[in-house]
Amino acid sequence: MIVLKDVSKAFGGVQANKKVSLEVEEGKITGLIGPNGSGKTTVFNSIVGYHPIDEGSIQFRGQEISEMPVQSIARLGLLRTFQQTRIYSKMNCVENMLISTDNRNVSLWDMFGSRTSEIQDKAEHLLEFVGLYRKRTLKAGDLSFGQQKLLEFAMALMNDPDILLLDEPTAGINPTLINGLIDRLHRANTEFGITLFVIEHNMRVIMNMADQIYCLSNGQMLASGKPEDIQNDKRVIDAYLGGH
Amino acid sequence: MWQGIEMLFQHPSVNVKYILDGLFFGSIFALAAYGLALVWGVMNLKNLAQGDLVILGGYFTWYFQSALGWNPILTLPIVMFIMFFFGWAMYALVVKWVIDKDLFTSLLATFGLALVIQQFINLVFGPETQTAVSELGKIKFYLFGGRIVVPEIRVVGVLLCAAVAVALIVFMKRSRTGQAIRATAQDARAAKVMGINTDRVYALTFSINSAICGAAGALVAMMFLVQPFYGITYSIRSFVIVTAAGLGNLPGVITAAFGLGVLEGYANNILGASYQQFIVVFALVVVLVWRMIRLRKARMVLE
Amino acid sequence: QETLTLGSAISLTGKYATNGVHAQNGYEIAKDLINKGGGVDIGGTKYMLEIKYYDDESTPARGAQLAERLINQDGVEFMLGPYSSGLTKAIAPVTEKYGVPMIEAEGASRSLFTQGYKYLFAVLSTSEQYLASAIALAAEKAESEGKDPSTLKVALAFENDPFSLDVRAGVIDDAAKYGMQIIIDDKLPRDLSDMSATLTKVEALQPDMLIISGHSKGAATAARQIAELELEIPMVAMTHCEAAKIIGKFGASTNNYFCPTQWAETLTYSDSLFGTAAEFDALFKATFDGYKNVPYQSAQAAAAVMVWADALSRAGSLDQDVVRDAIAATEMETFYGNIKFSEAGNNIAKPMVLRQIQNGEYAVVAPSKWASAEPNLTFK
Amino acid sequence: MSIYKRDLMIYVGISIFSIVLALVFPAYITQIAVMFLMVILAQTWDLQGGQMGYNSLGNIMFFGIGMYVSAIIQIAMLYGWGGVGEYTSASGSIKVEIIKSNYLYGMFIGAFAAGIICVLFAFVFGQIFLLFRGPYFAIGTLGMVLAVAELVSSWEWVGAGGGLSLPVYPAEDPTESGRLYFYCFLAISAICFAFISWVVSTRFGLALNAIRDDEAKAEAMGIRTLRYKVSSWMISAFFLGLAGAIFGNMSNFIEPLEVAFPTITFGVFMVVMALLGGKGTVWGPVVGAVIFHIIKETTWTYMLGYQWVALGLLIIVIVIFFNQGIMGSLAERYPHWFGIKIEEDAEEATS
Amino acid sequence: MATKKEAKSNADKSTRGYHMGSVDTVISVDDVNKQAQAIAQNVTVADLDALVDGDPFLKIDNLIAGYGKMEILHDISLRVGKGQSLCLIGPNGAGKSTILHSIFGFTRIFSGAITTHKDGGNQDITALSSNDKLKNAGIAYILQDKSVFPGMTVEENLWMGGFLMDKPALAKQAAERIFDKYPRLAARRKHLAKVLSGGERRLLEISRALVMDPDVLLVDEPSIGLEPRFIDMVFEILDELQNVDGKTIVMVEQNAKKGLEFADIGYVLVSGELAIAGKGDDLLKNDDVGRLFLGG
Ligand SMILES: Nc1ncnc2c1ncn2[C@@H]1O[C@H](COP(=O)(O)OP(=O)(O)OP(=O)(O)O)[C@@H](O)[C@H]1O
Ligand SMILES: Nc1ncnc2c1ncn2[C@@H]1O[C@H](COP(=O)(O)OP(=O)(O)OP(=O)(O)O)[C@@H](O)[C@H]1O
Ligand SMILES: [Mg+2]
Ligand SMILES: [Mg+2]
Repeated sequence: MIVLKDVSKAFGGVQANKKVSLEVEEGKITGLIGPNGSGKTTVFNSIVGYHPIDEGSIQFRGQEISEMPVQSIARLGLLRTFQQTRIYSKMNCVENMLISTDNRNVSLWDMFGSRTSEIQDKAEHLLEFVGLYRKRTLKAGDLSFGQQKLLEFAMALMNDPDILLLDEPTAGINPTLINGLIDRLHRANTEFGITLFVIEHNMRVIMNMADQIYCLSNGQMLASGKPEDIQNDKRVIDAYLGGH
Repeated sequence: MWQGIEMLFQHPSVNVKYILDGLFFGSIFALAAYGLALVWGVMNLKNLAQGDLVILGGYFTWYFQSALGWNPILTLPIVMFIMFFFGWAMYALVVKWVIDKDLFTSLLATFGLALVIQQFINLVFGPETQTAVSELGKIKFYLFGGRIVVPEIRVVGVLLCAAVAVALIVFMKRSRTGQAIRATAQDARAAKVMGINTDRVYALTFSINSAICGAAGALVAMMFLVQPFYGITYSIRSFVIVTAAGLGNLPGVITAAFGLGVLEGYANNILGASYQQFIVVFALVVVLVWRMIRLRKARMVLE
Repeated sequence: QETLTLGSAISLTGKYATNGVHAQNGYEIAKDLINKGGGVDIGGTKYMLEIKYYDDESTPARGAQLAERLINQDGVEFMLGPYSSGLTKAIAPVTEKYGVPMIEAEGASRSLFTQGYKYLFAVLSTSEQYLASAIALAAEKAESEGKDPSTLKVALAFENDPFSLDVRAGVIDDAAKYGMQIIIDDKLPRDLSDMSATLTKVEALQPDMLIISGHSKGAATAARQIAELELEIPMVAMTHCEAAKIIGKFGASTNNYFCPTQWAETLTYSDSLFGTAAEFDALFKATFDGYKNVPYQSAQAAAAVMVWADALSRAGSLDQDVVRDAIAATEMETFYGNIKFSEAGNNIAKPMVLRQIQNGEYAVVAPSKWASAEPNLTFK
Repeated sequence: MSIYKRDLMIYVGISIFSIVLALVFPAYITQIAVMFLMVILAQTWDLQGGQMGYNSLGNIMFFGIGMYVSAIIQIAMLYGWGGVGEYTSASGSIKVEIIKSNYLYGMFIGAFAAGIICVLFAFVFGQIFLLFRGPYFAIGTLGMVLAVAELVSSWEWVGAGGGLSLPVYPAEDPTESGRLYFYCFLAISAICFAFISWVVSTRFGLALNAIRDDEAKAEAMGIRTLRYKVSSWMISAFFLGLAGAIFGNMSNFIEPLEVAFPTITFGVFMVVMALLGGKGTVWGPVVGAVIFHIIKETTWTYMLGYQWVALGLLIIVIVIFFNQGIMGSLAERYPHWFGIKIEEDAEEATS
Repeated sequence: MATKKEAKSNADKSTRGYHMGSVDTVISVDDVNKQAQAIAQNVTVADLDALVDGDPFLKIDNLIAGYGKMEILHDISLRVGKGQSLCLIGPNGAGKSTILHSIFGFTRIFSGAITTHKDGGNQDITALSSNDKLKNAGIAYILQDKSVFPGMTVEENLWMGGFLMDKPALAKQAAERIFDKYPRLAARRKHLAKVLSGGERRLLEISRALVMDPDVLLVDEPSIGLEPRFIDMVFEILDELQNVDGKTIVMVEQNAKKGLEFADIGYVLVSGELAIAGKGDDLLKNDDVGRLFLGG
């Protein structure tokens, strides 16, 4: 679905990505791991258009997207969440959901469209799905850290994306709540058919979830494969996991 | 318009004049802009009362000369000293309460402050335009057959601007207080954890800014004139310069200030004096658009 | 004993604040003196004068609102003018609409008196006359030196506001009459504090005359920078010299500048209230601190109050239309000059005076009737 | 939707009340008219500053452009397009007889054209200025209005710095024109209120809020942010243009720096009023404008010479102590008035 | 001391990085809160005292604190002995960071007292300003999120750590000592802090807190966002600080297994109240704690 070919990106002197190639398969959950500063977030940013890439190509369903602006890429059905959670803090949860609907076919006129009950139902259904229904009229900024992460996730689902890029969805979340989040991610993948591409440091999460894992190190692709393979890959253990 | 351009070629000394004046006036703008860059960078305060601090400094200078007969150049340190404490008081009374609020709160609060300062000057010193005269000689030199007269006070302005710039750089790099200011600018919360009294740092920063504005004001009184309601032009120029230069860029501030001074001179000549502010602003928009286009290429935004 | 309230919106803050205060002082000194003398006798009743002020912040829109307010809410039936032509332009339609007579002393623009206003009267000479005598004087001088006036080169620097533009229009008309060439014609911005760009042009192009109008700040800026740059211009003329106190500030460097004035303390007018112009001058300086020269803005403001007192007592009634007609019929001499209104409402009995700064003093050089000194002027 | 309707009912009530007030105290009619102008200024500013988080210091530009456009059109309707330059250079000494219907017709055409032209300006300027953010937008728009004011004041054809006298409303009764402008401002403010409260109740309002809270996130979600931002500016520009047109007629004499583009008075007042009332709420700007106007008129009467000090202190006090504004503070205390329901969960309460 | 250290190090071996394990226990946010309240024991001050080794060195009594008008912590008490470590765990938003904030003086304290036991006497530090806390009470704080000065070099960052010392020279000496100890930092002393990798930053933050040679270290989520190897490294450093240098450590950790293994004492905080307190190892074995806070 997403194909990166030899993507490089440097910030000043820092070579964040060096000829990175990877593929995200439709309908699957793909993981991306690697030490701090190995360029994982940079890969995400390159895909969704936060900065231009120095070389290489990024294709989404066969379409070259490496030079498109952020909004257009998002409207192709390619969405991401942020490492530092971003929600609309002064709006309530329902409003957060309502504005997150699909923008692919919004005409000039729809800008002033009122809120239909259909969309409202969908929003409430999704809030229920992530366990936030009872908090729906609360200001999003007043939610706790973990709930904000869940809300951001629900907002992404509201948009009906074809693929969702998640940057450390479980960082700073209580281990038990993490389980709930993984469960929902799985369900989003199977029930809604959303392809997932996930950055994680938490092996418990990624190993239990992913179908395919890529490991970056120093901006270069170190290894890729099934979770079991990665877990036992000597290079990955040396560079990232540490001796067990 | 064509006449103005023609003149530039027929009387080449005019060019020298505009460039020199640009430097002289630019140095005043640079002083006020340093101050703004300082409070903007360290406290994230967009101080709309900047120009009014300048004018206040000018009034002190004028007052010392007209009422007490002191030489305005010699009173410059005294004015800076007084303005330092004035800044401290302003910080404690107003600024302190708005620095951690959002952008507009600080803009508006300092606008309120600007109004109060203007009226304070108006009520205490009266609404008249005032000037201070420094009894210094003049430098003359001859170029292209033309004669160029430079009042010495303008040279003093440039020297002062340079001195303040150097002092500021040294102070920031070397002194402990300067380090504390830099640390606070980079991460206020972390600075607190280091035991830095950020409140004091803010107060000090604002007071230094106020003192620098006072110096600029003294020069304004000696080169141009002061009137209670003239602050806004200096505020706008400071913002234009800092915005154009980008934050934390002292050489940029100086370049932008000189550039603005020269630009104003030429614009006055070619388009006419009534387009002066238009030119200032137009320059700002051009710089912003240009920077934005560059950032757009990098798929980033100006924030 | 009753009180009669005159209303005035005046600039206490904003760009005209300096002159607004000069005008207010003029109103006050006349009002106090009239009241001290027992007030105004209107149809047998003694009325004490009172003036209700609002601050118009030097903005016309505010001035118009305040005029409405004075008339509607405060019930003011007779008005004194604001400072500046722009403000008067904004207020006159309002007073006209309500039929409230207004005697103004600070709005000189010619265009005020082409609108057909019936209730507007001005004690001062209109602005196109401000510098006309300076042009005439220059032409005269040039001829006496055997030069053709049409060879004279003129530089203009005028503020971009209703008053100064009107003065400029007058100057351009007069210059055209003599065929003089205008080589610089700069419009100065509102927040003027630097003219060096204009003066650089002057230095390069060497005009014979530099004419400046920009209220107090224009005069102060020009005087300082001409001195600083040591410009040698045969003739410099500017408005608002007195208001800007340029002699006190810039001393000898201002020698030989020509300054038009509506009034001078050396003129030979007199009246029964203030006495002679010189006596007014002395009284004013004694009453208000900090005046080395009394600005004509104050003198004419005082004169406007005197016209009110005169017209009201002649009308013998408080009916606005009766009073209006009485004002229209005014014919009086004051310390400020003779006052007689044209059909359009401007004063046609008083000429402008041109003074030159000679040895740190203002000396009247034109018209010859009052001239106390020969103009110091040679063209190269 | 219900809140939208309730708000409208309240506003209609206020309008009726103020009509009664104006009839009972005709002397205050101009002041009440200006109060409604203030409401329009605050509301239109809030659509960007409060709802969208774009703190404009230059919205007053549309007010001035509207004023000039309508003035020129009215003059052109009387004297023909060729006559405009002649009229302006003669500073109003050319007169033609006009009758009421003529005047009103000219004023309404002028006002409407002013609105439309302002919308076009907002569209064009928005493509550039709305790409700036934070302080850059604030300073950029401030510069924009100063520059436009200076351009207009150097443009001879519209009277340059000398200003422009407009035809006077031909009425025998001097109070009639006051009533006319009062009804105009009341009507514009009511329409403006209805339109803005409707517009923020739609998806559009949500999008503006989203831009305010986190524009980068909104972009990442695929919202066409620029389109929303420009549209919002166009709405404000339209009403400001109308208001400026009427205010020009009311002032009779217009001039670029102080009347048409009063940046440091009206331009700042609109911000202060919205903040005082509570930005980002429908009622905040209205309440703020009314209270501010009353305070201002009072201090201008009773504190002559100190009124600007009072205003400066007022601004400082507002931003320090009423950071949320009046409506913001009320919303915190009485959330149910504003439709914020905190659902107390029965299950949780019992367990 | 030495024996204890060995025991600790052995215990450390059991958990690496974020550790592995099943992900089958799925409980909603609300349920976690509800069940946590259900299992909450009424923790008394006596219970807390019992966990302390010797005299309490840092004490919080009946603290009620929050931000602005909002009350976040309700009647919290805390005890930790000299050279002991304490770990706070609990769901997101429970108020863990707020406790550390309160100790350092960043919150509004409505009532309660914070005391240290220093040089034989008790010192009430509730109302001290942050810099007095660092200077006089010997408390240093390592924040939850990034707190290096990005535009300063590593060296300058360390000097800033000694900002309160009487002479800049003393701070420089202290910085040298730290460089001697952590060659990894010494190698990058002239580099700007913003180019450091996440782990190095965390190391810099921790060592910077040591410049003032504090008695008490407040550490907020040392392992957040770190790669597995770094997590182990950070805990090794903390371990050394406690057991070799004898520092008292109060820490918050979402990586609760790792945190509880490390700490002598563990507190479970729910909705601003103490739910459970016990020895770290005991809490690890507690099934309820395991289910609710360790992810099963
Ligand atoms: N905008 C930027 N400017 C300069 N350098 C950057 C920028 N963004 C990232 N870098 C650098 O690029 C490298 C890769 O960063 P990236 O954020 O992709 O790492 P990461 O793999 O996501 O790490 P982490 O696990 O800590 O989130 C780092 O060395 C970082 O310092
Ligand atoms: N500066 C603040 N102002 C207002 N409320 C705050 C502030 N900081 C935190 N809170 C609120 O206080 C509560 C406790 O926050 P705290 O940061 O102590 O939680 P925590 O237990 O550390 O959670 P986490 O594991 O997510 O770090 C939360 O509900 C939070 O929303
Ligand atoms: Mg990352
Ligand atoms: Mg925390």
